[in-house]
Amino acid sequence: MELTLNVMKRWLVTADEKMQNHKEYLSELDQAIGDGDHGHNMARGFQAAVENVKENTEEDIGSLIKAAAMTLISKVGGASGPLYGTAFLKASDEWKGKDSLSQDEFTKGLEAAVEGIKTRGKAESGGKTMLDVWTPVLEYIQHHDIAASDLSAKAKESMQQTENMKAEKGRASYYGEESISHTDPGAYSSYLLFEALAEALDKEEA
Amino acid sequence: MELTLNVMKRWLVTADEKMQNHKEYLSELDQAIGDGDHGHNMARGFQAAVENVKENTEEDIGSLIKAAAMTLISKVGGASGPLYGTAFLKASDEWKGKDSLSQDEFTKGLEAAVEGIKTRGKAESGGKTMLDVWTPVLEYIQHHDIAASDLSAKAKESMQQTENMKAEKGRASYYGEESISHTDPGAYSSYLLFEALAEALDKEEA
Amino acid sequence: MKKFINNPEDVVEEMLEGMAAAHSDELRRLPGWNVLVRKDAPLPGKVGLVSGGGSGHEPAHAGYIGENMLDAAVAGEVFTSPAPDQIFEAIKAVDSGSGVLLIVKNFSGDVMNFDMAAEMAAAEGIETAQVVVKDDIAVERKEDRRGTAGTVLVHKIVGTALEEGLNLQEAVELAHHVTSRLGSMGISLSPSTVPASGKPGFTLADDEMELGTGIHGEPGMERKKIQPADAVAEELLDNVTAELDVKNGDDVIVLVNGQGSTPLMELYIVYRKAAQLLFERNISIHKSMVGEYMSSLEMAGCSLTLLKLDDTLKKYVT
Amino acid sequence: MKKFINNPEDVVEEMLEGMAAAHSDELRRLPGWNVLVRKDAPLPGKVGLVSGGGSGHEPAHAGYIGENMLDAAVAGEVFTSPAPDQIFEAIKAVDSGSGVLLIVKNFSGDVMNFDMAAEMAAAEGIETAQVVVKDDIAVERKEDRRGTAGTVLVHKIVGTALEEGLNLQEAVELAHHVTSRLGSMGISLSPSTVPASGKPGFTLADDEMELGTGIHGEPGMERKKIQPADAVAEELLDNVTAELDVKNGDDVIVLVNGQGSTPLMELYIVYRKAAQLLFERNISIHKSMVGEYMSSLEMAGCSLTLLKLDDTLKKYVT
Ligand SMILES: Nc1ncnc2c1ncn2[C@@H]1O[C@H](COP(=O)(O)OP(=O)(O)O)[C@@H](O)[C@H]1O
Ligand SMILES: Nc1ncnc2c1ncn2[C@@H]1O[C@H](COP(=O)(O)OP(=O)(O)O)[C@@H](O)[C@H]1O
Ligand SMILES: [Mg+2]
Ligand SMILES: [Mg+2]
Ligand SMILES: [Mg+2]
Ligand SMILES: [Mg+2]
Repeated sequence: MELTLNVMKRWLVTADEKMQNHKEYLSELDQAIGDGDHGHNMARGFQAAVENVKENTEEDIGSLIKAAAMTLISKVGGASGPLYGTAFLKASDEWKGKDSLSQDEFTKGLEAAVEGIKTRGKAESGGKTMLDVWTPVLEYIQHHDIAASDLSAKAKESMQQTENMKAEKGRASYYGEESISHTDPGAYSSYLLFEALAEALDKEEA
Repeated sequence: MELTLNVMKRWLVTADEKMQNHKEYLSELDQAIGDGDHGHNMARGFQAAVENVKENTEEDIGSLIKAAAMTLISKVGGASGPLYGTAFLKASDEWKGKDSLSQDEFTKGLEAAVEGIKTRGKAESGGKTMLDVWTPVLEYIQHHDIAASDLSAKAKESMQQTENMKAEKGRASYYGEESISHTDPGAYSSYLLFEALAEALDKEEA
Repeated sequence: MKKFINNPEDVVEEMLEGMAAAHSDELRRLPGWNVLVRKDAPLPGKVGLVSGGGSGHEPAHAGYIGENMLDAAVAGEVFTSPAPDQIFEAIKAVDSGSGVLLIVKNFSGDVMNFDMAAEMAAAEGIETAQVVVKDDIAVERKEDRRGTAGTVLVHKIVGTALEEGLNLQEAVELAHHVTSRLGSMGISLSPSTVPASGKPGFTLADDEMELGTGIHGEPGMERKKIQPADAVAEELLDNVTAELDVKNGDDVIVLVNGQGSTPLMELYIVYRKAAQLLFERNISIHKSMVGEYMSSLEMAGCSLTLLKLDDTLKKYVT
Repeated sequence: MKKFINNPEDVVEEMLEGMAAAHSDELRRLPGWNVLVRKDAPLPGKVGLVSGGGSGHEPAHAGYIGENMLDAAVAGEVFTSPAPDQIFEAIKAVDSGSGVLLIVKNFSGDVMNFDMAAEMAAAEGIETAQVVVKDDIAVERKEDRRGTAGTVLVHKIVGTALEEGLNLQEAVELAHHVTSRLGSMGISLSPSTVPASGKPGFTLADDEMELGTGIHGEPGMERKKIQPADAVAEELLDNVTAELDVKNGDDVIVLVNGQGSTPLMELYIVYRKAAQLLFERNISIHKSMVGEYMSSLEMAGCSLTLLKLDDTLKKYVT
């Protein structure tokens, strides 16, 4: 299957809807093992990114995602801003000039994104962060047909597994053992992001 | 009857006991229409004054009361410190060199005390202050045999009447109409002072 | 009551010890007295400047000791005015023979205690004069108005002028001139707790604010539903400008004072609106002060003070 | 939540407008950016000094703009680190061609955002260096330690040194030298409420305190029954001196910082005990700072910071 410019736009728009709808919940998760701003950060950032998309006349996916990246970088703030921003920015580099992506091309972008998060955050998966959703989702996509797959179930399951992890990075790490039995907020917002992708693809199919 | 140096000493000691016992209550009264420190101010001041009396070897009433006045002035603070202090100081002037007082002599001291409070506080009776106990008590003593009289009933009744007055002076005046239906804390401590005098006289009789 | 204290009865003593230790390069404590004195006082030929009052308003008053400000500050118990003998010691410590000016906030207790101290000084041949600050316009009758954050401006302006050699009479006149052009109004959101009592000084509902409170939480003019910062700023400003008759073309000092637990962020938000309104009304801001200048323990709230300048006053604004 | 604000989303914008208006003689705002800049920046030949972070810590960081301190401060949302483009604007505004030093408090968000800003600057040929302050010794692993009130001492010392003409590399070395001798520990009694969330950041029982909290109320080492001020001071001091190996004969700067709603009175009471203990241990206090230097909105609590001086550092302590 091909991921068109339209699918990518719908991805962002759907992600924004989800961030707005889960704003309070994400901040609540962050309140427990962080500082309670994650939902506000994500909602602020995606709203701005989507406003940008709507005005955007760029006709290639690279430019679209780069514009989103720059907006996320400048509007999210906190730890998640540079991380999501870097992820989108690295992916956009791979998608430069394309108006549609094969699964392979899409995966390349995702690989760059995960690499970007790891470098920016000086983190590995297993540390109870958004990486614990991005890494398994990437692996899944590397081995499954994205259109036919159950992407959002995979993302959800990975997100849920962060509950049992001990935080190693970011604010949650100050909670040490106490961070266990809480879901990581960044993992939750990443789950929402991939759920949005699955829905954007679904719509395309229909 | 004669008021001996001993009666005067017992007066101070009894007054101190009452201030300590009513410390919280006086501060509560002051909390309602003032700043909640009257009990603490009075308790601190009378305790110091009585410590002083115990060490005091002075053999005349004037010196005894002057020493008490100076201690009250320096230990009570707030509005009541200068007022009680001035009252005792003015009275001590009248009682200079005496080791016992006739009712007439005692009354002269009380007159000077009331005059002192009025001048220091730039106040008249009727303004819901300690003067509304001192003034009626003075008048009562001017016309009754202090030994046979019911001094403490008179003081109590005057204190109770401050409940219906509107405060004109001191912190309570900021409460305006709202000060009505609260007893004035300074009136209450003055009532305790005169009750202590009555008890000190009673003991002497017995 | 959650406080970093030891015994409630020792808070003033221990605070003064802390202040004297922390600022030993600028001030010294009079041994045995609750009085902090500028290190180099008395200054030959200079009129001494003394203020004070109950504790709990820090940095007032000891924080204002120094060049161009106070020569001594007297600390009473928390929210209780200091006794005359304490004030008298301060007077003696700063008198160079040129007399001493006492700046007093208008509370019965303060006025009476400073009066008595002045009498004690007179008995020892020290000339003093007293200026009573009544800047709290929330109280209707002028003679009953409380002294609040505006007092700090009296310290600063008179302190600066004294450094330039004014004599006592001139200083009194200048101080009266300042106070006649000075007005403040406060607004509170939650009370403070005096350590000795352990109970909050007043109560306000979760959605209520009180307009016109004094610096010990004395009652104001009105309780009402909490308003946005802009409305609060406008109400305070309108009241103070009306009272001082500040108008088009005037020059003012603006002081937005924090009462204790209100974050600086909020004070700047209040200041912002006040400054915008002054700008619109063509009143120019000569100097701005935003911060905790005269606090009330951990009370939440703020106050707005204006000083209407003229050429005389501008000379002494640093 | 009782606050003097308008819309919770506008607090930072409105605060910055207020600050810029109140202090227009000392700083200016970069139009459209949440950046305040020293009025006369960039100073020819001088390395620029930039700091910043989430808002809610006022007077940090804009309050430290000025001679011998910062050239610019970047303000993020409340308790949220600022974005790289904001920081990049600050860098551009203060760079005189001699490069820019970034002082960053060690929080993942701050470090990453400043990193990205540095990359943006590098892409435009502006040399920058970053020093991360990790003074909060309550966190065990050194690399995870948070930046807290001690950051202010880095601003002051490096700022003073830069005024004397250090180059970027020398400034980095000095800053590392400062941070290697700096330690802080906080203790909190009650939480603050971020306007956007409207809920307190944590909860503590009426008789509990938390030792080792961060400046956003991050968890500390231990919750325990509230202790007298003297015990609190001793515990903070013992922890910090042990960590820094401060001993007999050493010279230190002591900073007792208020977290927001703790009255100055209490800070001096804590300071007093710390100073007494230092004196007993023959550690001399070179300079004392007591006040709200790095607040956490209206959190109640305080922190104690020590900087262990040597001859290099003493040169720059003013
Ligand atoms: N170093 C890191 N590497 C990867 N992810 C991180 C890192 N630090 C934080 N995160 C993610 O960011 C999330 C928190 O984001 P947010 O609350 O917006 O920022 P902040 O922690 O600055 O308040 C965490 O839940 C975690 O998933
Ligand atoms: N001007 C005055 N004249 C007479 N009595 C006064 C005056 N001002 C205050 N008082 C008395 O002092 C009492 C309050 O004393 P206190 O609470 O100790 O001082 P403060 O008001 O300074 O806190 C009042 O209840 C009143 O009786
Ligand atoms: Mg967060
Ligand atoms: Mg009282
Ligand atoms: Mg009082
Ligand atoms: Mg945050």
